[in-house]
Order: sequence, then structure tokens, then C-alpha cells
Amino acid sequence: MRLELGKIYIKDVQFASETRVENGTLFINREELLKEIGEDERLKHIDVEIAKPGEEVRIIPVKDVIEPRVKVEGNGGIFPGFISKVDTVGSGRTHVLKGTAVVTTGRIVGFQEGIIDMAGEGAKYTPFSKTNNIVIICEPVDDLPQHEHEEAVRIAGYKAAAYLGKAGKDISPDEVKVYETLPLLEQVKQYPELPRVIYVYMLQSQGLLHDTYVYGVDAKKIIPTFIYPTEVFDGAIVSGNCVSACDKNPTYVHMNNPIIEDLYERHGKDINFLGCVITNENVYLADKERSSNYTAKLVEFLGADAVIISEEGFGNPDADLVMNCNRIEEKGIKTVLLTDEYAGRDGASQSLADSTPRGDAVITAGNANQIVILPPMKKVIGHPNAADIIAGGFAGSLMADGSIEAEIQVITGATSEVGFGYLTTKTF
Amino acid sequence: MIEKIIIVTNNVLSDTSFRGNHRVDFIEGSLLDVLIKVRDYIHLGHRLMTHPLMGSIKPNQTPYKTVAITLKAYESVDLNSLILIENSIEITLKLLNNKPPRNWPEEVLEDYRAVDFELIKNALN
Amino acid sequence: MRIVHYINQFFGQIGGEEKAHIPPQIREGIVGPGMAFKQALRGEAEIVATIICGDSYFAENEAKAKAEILNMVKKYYPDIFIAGPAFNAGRYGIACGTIAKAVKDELGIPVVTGMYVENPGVEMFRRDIYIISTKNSAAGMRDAVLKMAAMALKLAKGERIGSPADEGYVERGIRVNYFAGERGSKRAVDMLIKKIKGEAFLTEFKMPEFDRVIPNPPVQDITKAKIALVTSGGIVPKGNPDRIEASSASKYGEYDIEGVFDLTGETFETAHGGYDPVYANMDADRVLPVDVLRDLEMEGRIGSLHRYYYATVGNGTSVANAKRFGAEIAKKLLLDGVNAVILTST
Amino acid sequence: MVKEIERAGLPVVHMCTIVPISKTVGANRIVPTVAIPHPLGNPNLSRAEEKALRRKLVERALKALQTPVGDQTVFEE
Repeated sequence: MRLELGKIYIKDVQFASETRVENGTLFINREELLKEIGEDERLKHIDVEIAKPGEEVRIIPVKDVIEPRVKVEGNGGIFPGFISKVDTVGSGRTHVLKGTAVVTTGRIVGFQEGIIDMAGEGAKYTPFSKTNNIVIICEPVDDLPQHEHEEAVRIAGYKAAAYLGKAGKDISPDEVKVYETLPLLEQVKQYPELPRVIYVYMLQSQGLLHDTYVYGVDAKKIIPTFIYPTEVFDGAIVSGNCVSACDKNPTYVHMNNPIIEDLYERHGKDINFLGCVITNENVYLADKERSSNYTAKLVEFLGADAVIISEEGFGNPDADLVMNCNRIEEKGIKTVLLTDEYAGRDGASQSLADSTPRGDAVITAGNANQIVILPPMKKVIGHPNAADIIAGGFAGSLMADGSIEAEIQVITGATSEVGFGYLTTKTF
Repeated sequence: MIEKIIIVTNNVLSDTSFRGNHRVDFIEGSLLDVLIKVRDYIHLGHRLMTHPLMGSIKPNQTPYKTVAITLKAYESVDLNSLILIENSIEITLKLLNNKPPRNWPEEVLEDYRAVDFELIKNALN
Repeated sequence: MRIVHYINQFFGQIGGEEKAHIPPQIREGIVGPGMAFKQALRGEAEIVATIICGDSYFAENEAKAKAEILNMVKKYYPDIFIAGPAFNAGRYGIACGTIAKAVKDELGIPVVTGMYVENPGVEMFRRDIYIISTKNSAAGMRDAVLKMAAMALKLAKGERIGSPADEGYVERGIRVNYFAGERGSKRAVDMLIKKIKGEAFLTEFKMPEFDRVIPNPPVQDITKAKIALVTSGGIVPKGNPDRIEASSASKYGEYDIEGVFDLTGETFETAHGGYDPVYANMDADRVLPVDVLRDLEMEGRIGSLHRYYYATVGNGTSVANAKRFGAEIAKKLLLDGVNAVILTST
Repeated sequence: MVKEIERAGLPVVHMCTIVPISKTVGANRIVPTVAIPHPLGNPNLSRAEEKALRRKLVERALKALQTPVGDQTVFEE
């Protein structure tokens, strides 16, 4: 499967009479965009705003972040199973409006977290302070059940990203990157002398507000399976995960999975990157047994010498991470694990809910309990009362000058467990 | 699911919903009380069926917890269950100590109950 | 800036083991290794007093020695307290750690000490205080003093303390966030390639490890052996006189069971918070089998049951504390001529 | 704890319900016991039966203390 990813660098976003890309600026026809996403009878009111890097703006609560992309050539369309039919994606050509992101905000449940600050201390911790954000604010009809509400807001985000992506369809990209993974037997033959690597991609799948979808299928219902890395770039994996802002993978991060990108960087040089095995993180313990056994079996069957395993979330998924590590190492396949930590505010506590001596190679994305002071912002997009809840809530407190003392776990993407960020931890 | 279960919970939604089909041990108490009760069951040979720290909502944030364990008490203590529950209690104590939960407004409590219930319902179906 | 320096009888030039029993005494100004510190401090700080205490005295009269030394320290209003370096001297290291921690906690004065990494004082105190990692003997004095002096000045000035590698102290186990030069995914791929090639790599998060001890030879004649009971199951005399904590125990208890033939619900209970206490509270022999051992003692099947048993709560107790309890209990048992131990856990 | 006592030169037997935990804490002589809340008893038995059970376990511990071992050894029936 071969995919050309054409990147169109966007430096500015503005509202205008026509949605188009011109000289690195994305112009958006606001009414048209609203009309495109406004067809859902579950949403009473939708609004859109723009937040740019450096502005004193806080977006809260952030539900999802999505990158505008469009399929230019090849099978299927972006977000198969949701926006497009379930055709297999991942080949041909896809254009990306690099430097932009659709951010959905909407208070789905009362305790909602997820902050993106476009300036100040908090901006350092979220990758989405560096993107021009098109923020979609969704108000549901009264008494909409949580799972309906979550779905409506989720779909609104995909629609917006797909709509905006189309503006890049006929634009000549600033940069084209080519990614290719051959069918297994050919891929093995291509670099027979190089060690074979699989990426074990763990997906949050515990249930309401903790879900991930693959071609529209709820990931808790899958048996671990193979996916070409380029399928992920076309939005085959999307997030319905609203909890644990710091270490959930927003859809944007799935579409730009940095482990896949960085494995491709070394593909053909140091390693032979065979592809991805996706697996889930369920609540029922028997599911964990099944999934970890199946993952190890599949990784062995595919002929991997080594794997990278990334986790998503806190607590329960630590058990899946450890089980995957043990089962795979038991087969003589080397592992590197990615996680984050909850080591307490003082950094002195045991960091994970589970551990294994076989996990001897671990990358950490930081201690999510670290405290930061988020200064007051001139403008808040979304639901400021969510800020009050976070401020007074489990992870923060409001200070006299209006700033919030919070743990970085409330910041979207602060401790990305696919290594999207630079934050890490060392022992002092 | 073949094995018969006990639901240990302090969430009234789980209690009312499961009471017809399963044995329910309703705990008038905190999330920690639920975990400790589960631990005592495990010490007596019952086994965990669901992860005690299900959900990404931290145990110092939500006051509700529902855990499924086997109805049967086996001869020997199940090591996996034991490790999971002991680690879960440890991490819960750590986070509670880090930042104790606040008094949430009723609408937030309602959401916490709903998420806890949805996750366990989904795990058992 | 003013410094008070703590050293033992040997470095205080009073004498060796034969003088290890001397109680704490204070001298104005510099003694022994203080001279090296004077040079290393380059006039930025001055040792105003040196406290010298015998290692045995400290070990055998810990509470008293601690109080005496704290009083001495207080009088000199130091900006910083330096203890040692103790190198690989076990009792000296424990004394340095104990007194430094007390000065820090009770007087609020920054402290630094120095030890060889295998000194038992390291495991006991590395989480509490900065311990500069030294060589295993006084041959490493120069290097130790340089690092300790630099650390002392930084602490006294309230400067930011760098990483253990930068400053030369033993890891305290505190996880500190920072932004790395490469994103996490890139670091993961780099680590994977090193691991595949069998090259050295540094994990960013160490999973807990366990070491092993070689088994001791068996008891030759059990009918003559003195057997001691130790438990992590929290069995204590009713009322928990030492107030051993239900979890994360910071202490252990020593209890006399002379003339006790059976533990009953009226006399003993469990302090352990890690299991349902109902069964142990009804009959603590269910955790600590005193009744059976008394029978065996009377039947001559064992030599004797040791007069004291030791109890703590093995629930969330830190590895460091558990190690310390084990080491201290073992020392007492050896002194009392115990031949073998039955340790019960829940 | 058990490891430090062994390290100090005293033969020690660890009576513990969960053998793998005993192994991870580094015990060399291990006697598995009944249940976590009552390792050396069983409240479902009569007083006499319970004491006999306890005696059996303690005798096994004494046997362990008299047995040379090279590695971590579990003393079962």
C-alpha cells in the first residue's frame, strides 16, 4: 500500500465569503461550514470560532482535535465508516492542511476536562497551541443521553475536518511525503537483512466516553488485527475518547501517529517496518487475556523481531500494557513500551498501576500529576463553567488572580502516550 | 460470560440494574470502601472479573465504583486478582492523598454514576 | 554562611572502635575532614562547629543522641548541616543519615551527607536527604568533599539542584518532568533499534526490581535451637501500644511473650489494614502461631521460643522501610542468640 | 524483611499465603499457608481441628529450617 501525503502549509485562518486556500491562508465560509455540520437534529446550536497560536485564548473543555484532510487519489475517502463509505483507505494521494486543526468543544458530562491554552504556561504542554484552531462549539438538545451527545459532537468534528480538507484538494502541496508498506511476504523480501518491526497500537476501548473506532467499528469488539500504517493516515482510526485529556489520543494524533512516522523514518535503513497490530483495552479481564494472547500470536505470526507498544490511558490499560509486554517478550520478541506516569504531585510515588520486570525498555511521556499555573486568558471558548469545575475539581484550584493551579493531566495532549510530545521524566 | 458473578458497588444505578440477575453487594460508602470489600472477597478466593480501575476517570475524581467478581470462592487465592486489587488500592490511596475529591454538584455525580454504570454494563454484555 | 559539621570518633581523631562509645561532644571550628571542606568552600561558608559522636553510642542510644545533637546544632544557627562523609562505614552512615534527616525535618536546615552506595544508610535515607555518592573508603575523601561542599553551598543559597548525575548525589526516587530534545516516538524508535542491536540503552522508567539472597545453611539440631517469630501480619498486643500504622508502616514492634501460651481475642489483635481483620482479631494464633510453638517447646521438639517477637504491617510499606526493619530485627535476634526465624505473612 | 534476616545469616522460613509474592520478596524457604486473613488457621474448622492444621504447617516450617536448599524452595506436602 502506497500513500502520497501532500502537505499544504497553512499559516493563517480567516473567515471569508468562500472556503478556499490561498497563499498559505485558509479562508472559511462560516455559514457554509455551519450548514455542513449542522444537520444533526441532536445538536440544538453549533457555533465556530478561530483560535490562533499566541492569542490569549483558552479552549475548554476540548473533546477532540481533528486534522483537515482530503483524499485526492485512490480508494475511499477520509474517515471511512463515518464520513466516507467503508472502502479500504491508505493508498493513492491525500492532502493535508498542515498547521490547522478542528477542535470540538462541548460539555458532554459535568466533570469534563481538556484545556488548550493558546498562550502562556499551558501552551507549552499542548501540541495544539501551535496549530490554527477552528473551534466547533456544540450545544445539544435538552436531555440528550451522554452517548448520543458524544457521538453527535464526534461526528460534527469529522464533518468539519472533511469539509475544510476539501479546500486543499486542488492545491499543489508544499511538500509530498511517500509512505509505502508492501504485502507481508514482499515486505519481508524487500529488506531481508533488516530486523522486522511491528507497532502494537493499543486503543482505548473501555466504553462510554472511552471509545475508539476502526473503520466505524467499536474497538472493544475487535480481535487484535493487522492494519497498514497508511490506513491510519487517512483517518481509519478515530477517537471517541473524552476522558483523561493528557494521555488520550485525539483523532489528530491517530492521523499523525508519530510512532508510525518515526518507524517509517528508519524503514529500509535500520529496520524493516512491517505494519501495525491494533489491539484494545477492555474492562473485562477475560477480554484482556484474549487480546494480549492474540496480539502476541499475531506479532509472532507476522515474523516480528521487535515491537513498539503504546498505551492509551491510566489504570486499567497499565494491565494491558504489562500483559502485552509479557506475552510478546515470552516469545523472544523484543519490546519497547510507551506510557506516562501518575507519580503524585511530589513525583515520589509509584508511577504505574502495574509493572513487569520484562518491561526493561520504557519511554515515558511525563508525570501527569505535575502542577502548572495556567494564567487567566482574555477569552475563553467553550464552556467557562467547565473551567470552574476543573479549577475547583480534582486536578486544580482557582487562585485569587483568576489563574488556575492545575495538574497537567487536564491539558489536552500533555503526556501523549504515542510520544507526540517532548515531555518526559527522569529520576532525581 | 459463563461464570456467575457478584457485583460490588456503591453506585445505585448498578445496584438497581443488576439486582435482578446477579448477586449485588451494595456498599454504603466510598470508592475505597468498595475496593477494600473486593479485596476481602479476593482474599477469600473470589476472582476479579473486571478491572478495579476501569475508566480513565481517576479514583480521586469519581466517587463511584462497580466491580464484578466471581460468585464462587476458589480454593486458592488468584494471584492476578490479588495483584490488580492491591495495586488499585495503592494507587487510589496515593491519588486521594494527592488531592482528595471535592463535593461535586448533583448533576456531576449523576454523570459519574452514568459512566461507571455504562462501563460495567458494557463489560458484562 | 555558617556550617555545623557532624563526624564520628574516628574522623574526630579521638580513636577507633575502642572509643566508639563516646557521647556527643562539640568543638568550636574545624576538626579532621573539616580542613578539606574549608578549602572546598573557598571562603563562601565557614564550619563554625564540629560535633563528634561515637558510632556505638549513637546506634545504642539513638533517641538520646539525636536530641543531644539537635540541641548542639541549634545553638550555632547554621545555614547548612554537613554529616560525614561516612564512605562504607555502616553505623556511621546510619548515624549521618539519621541526624541529617532530623536536622532537616525538625530544625528546617538544609543538610547534605556522603556515603558509598552500598552503605545501609543510603537505602534508609536516600529519599529524605541528599547523599553524595562517594568511594567506599576515605581514599575518596577529596572527591567526596568537593561534591558535598558544592552541594552544601547550592542548598544554603536555595539554588536549583540538578539531576543526580550532574550533582553526584544518590537518586532520591523523585520523578521530575522536563522537555526532551526529541519527541517520545523518536526516542522509542531509537531505543528499539539499540535494543535490537544489543547496544546499551537507558530506560526512562525503571520497573521495580528484586534482588536475591543466598540461602543460609539449615539448622543443625532443631531440638536445641532458639526459634524466633517475626510477622508482617501486624499482630500486636491489644490496643496496639506502639501505634503501628495500618499501612505504610514506619515502625515495627518488639513484644515480650514470656509466659504467653495462647494469643486470644482479649490480649492480641492485628494492626494490619490490608486484610479483613475479623479472623485475626478473634484468634491471633491464626497469624502468629504462638500456641503451637509453645506446645512444641514443651514437647522438646524445639529448643525454645524466643522471648520476644517482632511485628510490623507489611501493607504498602516501602521497600526501604521493610529492609530497615529486617536488618534491625536480624541484628537484635543475632545478639540474643536466636538460631532460626519463622516469619509469617498474610 | 525476610531477605534482610537471611542476609544477616539467620535461616528463615517464610510462611505466606501467596507463594509468588514470597518469591518476589526473596524468601528461600517458603511454606504456603491457608488464606490471607487467616494464614495459619481456618475459622470453618473446630478449635481442635484448626490447631492441628496450624501445627502441621508449623512442623512443615521446622522441617524447612532443617533442610538444606540451594535456591528458592517451596515446602508443600
